[in-house]
Amino acid sequence: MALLRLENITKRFGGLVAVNDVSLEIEAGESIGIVGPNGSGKTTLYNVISGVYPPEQGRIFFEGKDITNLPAHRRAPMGIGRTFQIPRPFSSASVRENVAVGAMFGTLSGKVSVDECSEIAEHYIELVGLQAHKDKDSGTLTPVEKKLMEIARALAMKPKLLLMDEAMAGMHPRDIDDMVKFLKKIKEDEDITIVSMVEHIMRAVAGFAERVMVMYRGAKLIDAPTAKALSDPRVIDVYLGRPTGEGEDAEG
Amino acid sequence: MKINIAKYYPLIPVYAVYLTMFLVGFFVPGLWQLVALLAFYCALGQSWNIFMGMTGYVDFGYVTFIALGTYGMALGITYFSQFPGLGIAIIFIGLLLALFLSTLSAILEAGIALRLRGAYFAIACIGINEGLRHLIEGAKIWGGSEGMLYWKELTEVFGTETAIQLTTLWADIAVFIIAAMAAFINVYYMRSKIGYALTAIREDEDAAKVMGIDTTKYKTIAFLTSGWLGALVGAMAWGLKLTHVFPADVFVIHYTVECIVIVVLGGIGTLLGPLVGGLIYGLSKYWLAIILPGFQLLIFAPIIICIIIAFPEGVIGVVKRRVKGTRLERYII
Amino acid sequence: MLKVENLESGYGSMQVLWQLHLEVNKGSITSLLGSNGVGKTTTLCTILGSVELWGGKITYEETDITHLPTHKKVDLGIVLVPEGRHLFVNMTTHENLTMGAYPKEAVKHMAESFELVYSLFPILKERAKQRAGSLSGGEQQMLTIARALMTKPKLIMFDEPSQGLAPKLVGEVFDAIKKMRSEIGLTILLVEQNVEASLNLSDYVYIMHEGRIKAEGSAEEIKGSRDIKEAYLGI
Amino acid sequence: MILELLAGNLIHGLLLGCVYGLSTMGLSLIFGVLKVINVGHGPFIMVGAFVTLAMVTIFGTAPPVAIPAALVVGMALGFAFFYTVMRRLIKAPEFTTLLVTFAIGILLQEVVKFTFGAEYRGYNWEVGKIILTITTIPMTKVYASIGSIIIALLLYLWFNKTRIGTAVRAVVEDSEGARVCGVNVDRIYALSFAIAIGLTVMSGVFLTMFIPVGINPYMGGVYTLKAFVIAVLGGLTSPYGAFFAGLIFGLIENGAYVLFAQIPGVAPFSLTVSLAFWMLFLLLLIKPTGLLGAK
Repeated sequence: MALLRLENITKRFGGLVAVNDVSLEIEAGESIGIVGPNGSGKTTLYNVISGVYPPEQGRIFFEGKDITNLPAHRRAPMGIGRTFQIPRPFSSASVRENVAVGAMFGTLSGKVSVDECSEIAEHYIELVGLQAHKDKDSGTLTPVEKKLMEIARALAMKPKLLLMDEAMAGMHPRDIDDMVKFLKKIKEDEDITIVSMVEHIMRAVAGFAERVMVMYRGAKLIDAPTAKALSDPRVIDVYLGRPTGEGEDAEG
Repeated sequence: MKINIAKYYPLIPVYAVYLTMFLVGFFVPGLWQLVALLAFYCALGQSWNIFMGMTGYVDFGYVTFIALGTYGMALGITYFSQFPGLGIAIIFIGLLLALFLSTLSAILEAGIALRLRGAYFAIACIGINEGLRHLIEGAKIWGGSEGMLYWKELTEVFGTETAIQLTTLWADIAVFIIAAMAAFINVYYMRSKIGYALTAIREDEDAAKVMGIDTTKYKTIAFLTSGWLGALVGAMAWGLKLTHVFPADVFVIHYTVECIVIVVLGGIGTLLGPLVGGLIYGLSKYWLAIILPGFQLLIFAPIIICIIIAFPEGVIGVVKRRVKGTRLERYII
Repeated sequence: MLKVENLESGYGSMQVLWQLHLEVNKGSITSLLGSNGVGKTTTLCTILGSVELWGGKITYEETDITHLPTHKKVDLGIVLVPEGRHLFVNMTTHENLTMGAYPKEAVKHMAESFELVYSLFPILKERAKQRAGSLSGGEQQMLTIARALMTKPKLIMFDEPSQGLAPKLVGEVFDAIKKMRSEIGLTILLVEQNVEASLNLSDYVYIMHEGRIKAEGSAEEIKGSRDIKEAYLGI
Repeated sequence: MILELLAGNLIHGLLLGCVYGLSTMGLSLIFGVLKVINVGHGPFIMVGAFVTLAMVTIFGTAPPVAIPAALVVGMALGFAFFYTVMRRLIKAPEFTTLLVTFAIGILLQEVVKFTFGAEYRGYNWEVGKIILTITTIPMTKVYASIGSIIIALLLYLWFNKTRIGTAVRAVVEDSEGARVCGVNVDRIYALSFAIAIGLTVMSGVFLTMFIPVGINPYMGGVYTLKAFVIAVLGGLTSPYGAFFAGLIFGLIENGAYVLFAQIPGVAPFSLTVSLAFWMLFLLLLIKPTGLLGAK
């Protein structure tokens, strides 16, 4: 049974078809990259999966259960966690409180006390290396620190499926390598399935994802093992413009 | 379950102030009315702050709850005075009716208003307040614009002596109790899951949803609590104390604005803030009325404007920043 | 042409820039590189005046413009192609461009400016009557650049012009930037995360880290310096 | 009989609706440009009424002469409040702007009260009437609505045909975008605020031409509330939306009054006011962005 199964998802905004008939199956333990330019429907797809809005057509199954019409706050406790493209910290709350919110309302919801959540939060803050900042208001962090905090917050939810949105945009290529290593480790240690979404950091995709789905104008262009997907002529034609390895992977 | 007493330390200064106020009012002759007025403002500030301070939503129609609380008490006394055997239970029936009416209006408002943010929410709340007022007047519900007078009923049940006691002393004491309750609930919420959820909602509602927070549930909790406390204040400070109610007097947006001024003066989202704000506001209003009768509003309006612009954090907001990192920190939130 | 000395700035109580210096020579393409959050955008906004300046001096064509408000700087010929586009989405493409020609000098040359941007971006002419919000991501980016050109600038600052574009379109945007220098003779200050492409395009490069300039040099020098690339660009 | 009454009242409602529309355009403009709800909107209408009263009773002029005077007074007040107060509140949290604009309203009321007194006043202006079979319409009402339409049209032209007007629209859409185009955004804020207040004060003149009695320092409150309903109906950020919503509101208000008056044992006037707010309630329930809004 697939961990997440999308069946023919379509989402429109007014006249604009943001996601067009996309199907996808994700098995537990996979790491998948979703690639496509801005406006190709990636974020909309994430929003549909995490329940920000329902799709017009299609069904979503999580661990075999139909969650198409479940509100967002019911999905998170089932094990769907996510980060945002532009970090969305709860600015007036400290880093520790932010991460504690993840623990409090994630899959542990109802099983742990407020104080225990604070302890869990400390653990993940250390894991992402933010211990020096844990009592700072999250609004005062730098963008990269905010991204790390979001990752800690999402991990504190103890999710089964983690949806990462541009987690590595704006990082040094070297930091991207570190992040890729970190994600691989987390994936094993915490037993999480990770879907990562990127615009153009092919270096991260190639390093991290086993499988890649390329989206273009709301539709699925290809869904294949990473190397195959990135060398597919259609992908090169509409998206990459030239084969990878000619400089694109050095972007940062 | 282990109860962490340290969490409730911030209540110490709050209760110390309430106790001082009460003792001063009780033992210094001639000050009881002033102290009762101050308690009224503090209680309103505390109650309003639970919703506004924690969620960031500006309920501009908050006075609806106070007004309906007043009507609850009025209805309780007017209709149940037919059964003199009920005795003091009539007052409690009045309080229950206050809670009931405020719940109805909260449901009405929550259904629509909690889905909206910002400007629309503020306007929707004002709209419901005015809609109710004019509906009562227009459809001549509960006496319409002629309102309800029930001093006679009150004396019939309790006798003149007790009725005077109830309206001049016990109504005010009740307001103190409500204020203390509001402060306790405020701390309890701040220190529990509810507080974390509401902070998340205040800062980024959509992100909060995705984090697994049932935003409607938590907003409703805060909204209802705040509304109930407001209704109780209305039932006691207006309903029981004045023994009359007129729609044109109770559904007045000015009172909401007073709540906002109090909370902002003291510090939004803080526990001690509404208390400090209530004292400053109540005292200066009282004082201005004595030295410059008739000019209060003319003087108040520009002062409010200046304070809001120059001092948006409020007194406690500033104090909190000052005591950060010191031993006083855990007493002041 | 533009000289920035000891620039300091930030938001609220949070300082973002320290002792920043920068020089942009007439007719050159100068790049400001660094990872996310080091203060590149803040630098551009402070130069233009939309972020409050705490200290330092900005000189433009020998005049001190440190304390001029944004619109006066635009009048003098400095323009920013902002990150996140900031288009008027409910106005048509044509109206957006007209708004670009807002400065008094630019109004006089509106007709030729239109000719220029339509020749640079022919697709915008086809979309003239369309709402800006209905354009594709790439077209919107072109419109943002075109709108900036309508102000009749001499110095044009780009804030992450390739962000969010398909790699294929990124090349087109960089080609357009190149043309602006060679065909119109504009001076360009570029903020980018696309290090490789920026190095290929620029004459001179500044590298920012944690709100300060950490290294500078001609593009060739930077390309040649292993240390700099390792330390600040991570390549 | 009732249909005739209804038809007659609807004509009055349409005429009054024009004035309502104009009186709300300022509120929408301020919200569009500054993202501020002017809770002190009504008192500015009241100022307009007193400007008219002063012109008529002190200088002995005809009420329409007060229109330019109201514009001048309004814009002066607008600039004054903008540069002393509103300028500091542009990125401030909502409750501060609500509170401050409310306080401005109170300030206006109190100043007028201490200058002119608190009693109800009125004036008389006879310029004939149109007699129809179903109703009689004083010419003053016709002039008031024609005047409102003309001013709304002038505003439309200003928005769409002038450089500054277009800049105002640009600022409404994206103030940062306007800034990089070289627009002096702060001046646009000031100018829009002043024009909005000018419009509001002018609408006070037309309102007294429509209802030349009941002028007092506290008359504004009810118009604040009506303006909210109309503004939401019109989509909140669109001044033209507000104008047309004003027409709808005028029709409903006057029509409903006739119907409520048929019900025995109620106070039709209050019930009509109440209806306006239930309309607002329903509207926000069904379509929060307003009926005539852009999206």
